[in-house]
Amino acid sequence: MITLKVEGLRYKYPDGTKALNGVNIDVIKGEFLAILGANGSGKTTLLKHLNGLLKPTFGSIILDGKRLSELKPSEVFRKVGMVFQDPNDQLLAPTVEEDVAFGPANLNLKYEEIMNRVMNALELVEMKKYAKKTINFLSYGQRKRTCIAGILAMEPEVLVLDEPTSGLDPDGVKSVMKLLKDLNRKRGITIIIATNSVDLVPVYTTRVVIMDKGKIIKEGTPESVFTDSRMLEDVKLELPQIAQLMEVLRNKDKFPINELPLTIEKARRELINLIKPVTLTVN
Amino acid sequence: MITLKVEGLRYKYPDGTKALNGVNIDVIKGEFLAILGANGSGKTTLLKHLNGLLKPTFGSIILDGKRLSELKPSEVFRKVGMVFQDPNDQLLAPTVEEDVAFGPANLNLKYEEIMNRVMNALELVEMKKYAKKTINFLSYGQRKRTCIAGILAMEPEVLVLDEPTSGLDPDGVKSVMKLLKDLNRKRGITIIIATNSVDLVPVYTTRVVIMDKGKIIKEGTPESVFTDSRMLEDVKLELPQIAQLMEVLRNKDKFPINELPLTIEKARRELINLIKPVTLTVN
Amino acid sequence: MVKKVENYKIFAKKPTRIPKSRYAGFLFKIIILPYIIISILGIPGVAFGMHITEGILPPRWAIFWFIIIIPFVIIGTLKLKKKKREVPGFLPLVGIVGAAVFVFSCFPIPVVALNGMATAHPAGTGMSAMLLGPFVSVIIAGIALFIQALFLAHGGLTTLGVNIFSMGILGSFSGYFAFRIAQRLRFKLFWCGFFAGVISDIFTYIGTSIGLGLLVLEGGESFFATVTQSLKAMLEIFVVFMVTSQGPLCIAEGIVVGLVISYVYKVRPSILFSLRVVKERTDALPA
Amino acid sequence: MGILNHVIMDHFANKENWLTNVEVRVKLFYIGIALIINICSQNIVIPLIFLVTSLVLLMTIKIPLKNIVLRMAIPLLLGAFMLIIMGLHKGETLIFSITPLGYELALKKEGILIGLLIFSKVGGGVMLLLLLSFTTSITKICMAASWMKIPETLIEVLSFVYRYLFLLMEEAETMMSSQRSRLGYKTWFKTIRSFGTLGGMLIIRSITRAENAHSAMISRGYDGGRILSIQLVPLERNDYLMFISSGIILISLLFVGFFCL
Ligand SMILES: Nc1ncnc2c1ncn2[C@@H]1O[C@H](COP(=O)(O)OP(=O)(O)OP(=O)(O)O)[C@@H](O)[C@H]1O
Ligand SMILES: Nc1ncnc2c1ncn2[C@@H]1O[C@H](COP(=O)(O)OP(=O)(O)OP(=O)(O)O)[C@@H](O)[C@H]1O
Ligand SMILES: [Mg+2]
Ligand SMILES: [Mg+2]
Repeated sequence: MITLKVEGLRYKYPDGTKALNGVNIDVIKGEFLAILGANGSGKTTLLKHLNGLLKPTFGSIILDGKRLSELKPSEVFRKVGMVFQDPNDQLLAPTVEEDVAFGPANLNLKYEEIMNRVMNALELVEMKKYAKKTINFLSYGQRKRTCIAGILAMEPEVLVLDEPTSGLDPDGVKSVMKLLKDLNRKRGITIIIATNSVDLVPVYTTRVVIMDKGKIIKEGTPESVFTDSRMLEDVKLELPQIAQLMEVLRNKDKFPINELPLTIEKARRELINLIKPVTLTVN
Repeated sequence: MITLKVEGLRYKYPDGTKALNGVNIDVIKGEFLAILGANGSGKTTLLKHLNGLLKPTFGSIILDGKRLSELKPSEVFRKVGMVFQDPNDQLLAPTVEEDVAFGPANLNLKYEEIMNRVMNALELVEMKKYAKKTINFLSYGQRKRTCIAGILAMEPEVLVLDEPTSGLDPDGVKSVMKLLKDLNRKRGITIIIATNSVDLVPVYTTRVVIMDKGKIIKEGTPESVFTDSRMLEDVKLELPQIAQLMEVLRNKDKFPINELPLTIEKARRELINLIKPVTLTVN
Repeated sequence: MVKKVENYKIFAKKPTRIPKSRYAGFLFKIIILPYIIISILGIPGVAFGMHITEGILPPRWAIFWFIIIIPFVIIGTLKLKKKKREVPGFLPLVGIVGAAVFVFSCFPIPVVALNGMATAHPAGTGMSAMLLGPFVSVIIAGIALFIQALFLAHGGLTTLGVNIFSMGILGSFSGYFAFRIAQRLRFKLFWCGFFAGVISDIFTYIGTSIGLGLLVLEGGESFFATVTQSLKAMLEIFVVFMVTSQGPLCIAEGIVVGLVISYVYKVRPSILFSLRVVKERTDALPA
Repeated sequence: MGILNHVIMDHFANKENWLTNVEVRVKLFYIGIALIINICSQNIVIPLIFLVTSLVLLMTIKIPLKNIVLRMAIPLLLGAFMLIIMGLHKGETLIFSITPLGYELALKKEGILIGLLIFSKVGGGVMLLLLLSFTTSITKICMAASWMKIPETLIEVLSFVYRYLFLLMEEAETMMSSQRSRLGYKTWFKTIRSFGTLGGMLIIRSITRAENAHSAMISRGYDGGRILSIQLVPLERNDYLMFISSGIILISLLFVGFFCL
């Protein structure tokens, strides 16, 4: 089932920059979609259209069968939650609790219901013990989590995140991505992330869209998209490290590899199959 | 020869946070040193000491045999150039040219000399054709390069960079790191970078220092530092992707690998050696 | 080392001449000593000179000043409320620009003082008045003063009234009108900003001097005598402010504010247009 | 920026201890009353009592003495300045006079006494303020303010200023460091120029931030309504106990104060 449909989207900034030049995407309910693109390829601009922050110059966005332009903003915001790149742009109240409550409060819920949602959301992102803390005293990763909680408290169907892992250390990256994966699997929330980090995509997402110069140039499962490094280099990206290694082995050393493995697990399996004979003969 | 020597450095922020708890590093002239650490491990604090922006609470920094506290600030700034993480924090002049000229102009050089240095620096970072451009219109990667040019124009002996690749796409990462490698090799500039991206380190740097909670817990060549994933995970880092794969192969599948290869090239060689026999027997 | 010896020789010659002047010691006592004393007394001015500290005002003056500022605060709040409804995003704008002005007021601006360089902190009201208008600026100044009273122990709660009067009201309105008049007179933008900074600073000190000088007004002596006493005190306080760090600070802050506004005009003029600081066409020429 | 280092009270106010746990309304009420009594007092003893008790209370939660002294220094200097001004302008009995440049400066005894009273009030008042600020975060003050029906808009602006203050300070500090490491602060003129650029950048930054914050707010359903939502819970038994016991202590302190007169 298609939750969000982007149709022939074009967008021109007031200063004349054509940031989007005809984008078509179907976002399927319950999927984990990555929008991959280099700096300036138009990812942020695209995401801002998905919840109506920007109005298309041409084209339209269709949410659950209705055009975004015909829906009330409050309805859209309730269904599509957006987490911005810089948590500092998003956290505006002085404490964690208050910030998370900001969204639900705008939905005109009762006090108990608000607090209920706040606590649930903080629970989900494992920030409950920081509820009363001042935002100024949080680390970057904790701020990121608070942002996500703030959106989750609005109970959206679709969660849109702009570069959710930028600026985090490897441990932080893992924990944020695992959180998203969990939300996707266990809660069935559709997740869309924009990123330029190729190593993450195959491990966590189910579908990838590659953007370049405001257009979508390729889409599909990670395996079908990451097939050759030449194409990716043209759009200023690269294969995941593991895939690079396997590509070298396949192309230069003529290893019999059909589909490039993208994750460590898959590469391991592939290599074991290739090497098993050796250990056998040696033994 | 030791250019910079950090001796028993401790630093406490005014609010009582102990950011550095006894750091000792010898920076050798002409090396490419990476300081690797998770968020909040004290990298930025350490770097700010290297050119005297922060004054040690205990310990001292020795630059070319003299204590930093005994040197004039302007002398130190001339020898040790510092590039901060966010280029937007550093590019304050309206155009590229003006920004790069800011440093040399403060050295009280003649106009011709200033323009000379500006053009040389822009040449080095391959931004000469953008000299007259307004900073607003530059991409993130171009801004980063402009920052580096601004420091290079002061002709420093040591170049210190705080997370030079954060926020860049894979292409931008590669080009900035190559630029640094070139400056290091061809111009003999000593380079120190702080980063939390483990995949970069083995490819570009000659020596690594791992920081955690304001202390140095390990140092040496990339090969000697990246030996086991447990230790790295304790400090919220991880092995480079390639090394992770090879570690799994070694530990779980008992591949006979002695030293973990960290780069694609080395992993390739290792794997070829393992697999050669197969292809031979098969043929 | 060699240079030091030479320097020493040059200085060594002078002391032999000084005794010739019989007035030197006298002069020192008369002019320099009082100046040093005044400068030392002026040190509070070096930090946040414009704020009257907690505890200085007796209750009647505290109440008096609170009554004076109430109408301005009410009008400011109403304006803010109205704008908040009309212009979406006005509230975060005021809040964040307010924070920026606060940070600006923490810049350690060097002023040329007795012994080389000393630093002082600008008021920033000129700038906020210029950008956001005088009434909103009163609110911003009030909030800044409140935070300063709590965070830095500069100013105080019972003295909030007089401080809002001097820095908030006098500072904002004088700065705003100075800017507008300078614009009307077709000065360059730099100079408009300069006058906004300088004039708002001067009026802030005048306000503080009035606030402090009025304290002398109490007591049972004849009305006329106390008033002259009090005026004299105001003048002295004002002179102390101007002679020490705050005088040069006025000029320095003026220059910085001028540079700030012309920088913004150069780099991102749309900001000034949308805040209606500068009219889109030719109201003020870029500096 | 040296002044930045002073903004650390907030750090103490966010720690857990018995004083920060006192209900904010109770604390505000008593400190307010104490401040009023302080400026009304006619003798030195009452301000001194406030000074000592506040200092002792701050000691119980282990605030470093250095921090307190640093904070007191400037207000006390201003107090000393007032002492001299009062000495010069009030009273009859001459103690000392000089006439530099024909301008008479004469210290008088009564004036000095009044000045001393003011000086002690400064000490007491500022110490009371410190007691408040070392133990109460701005957030709690915002809550209390909204409970007291202070216009919401004002509180919202206050909380915005507070939220973005630290962030902008950090950014400004980084920008300043980067200017400094390119020798932007070598001479007076360069310093002034650098500050001009820095201030301009700060304004531009703040406005971009405001735009971003606004679009983030919109996407969380903001339509010009309320921003702050959490309110103070009603007072509990402990709070009433605190209220009553503080009252008794305050009254007995005042009694001692007048008794000493
Ligand atoms: N407010 C704006 N006004 C004018 N042009 C803009 C604006 N914001 C972005 N652009 C331009 O639109 C294009 C797409 O920008 P966008 O921010 O969507 O890219 P992005 O893929 O998110 O990049 P990044 O990875 O750097 O975040 C770029 O060329 C950019 O310069
Ligand atoms: N201005 C400051 N005042 C107080 N504490 C600070 C300040 N700056 C940093 N810290 C603290 O000092 C410690 C080290 O911070 P630092 O910025 O050096 O880390 P880092 O390794 O650069 O992290 P990152 O990867 O996030 O940039 C952290 O615990 C941080 O919270
Ligand atoms: Mg983006
Ligand atoms: Mg850092």
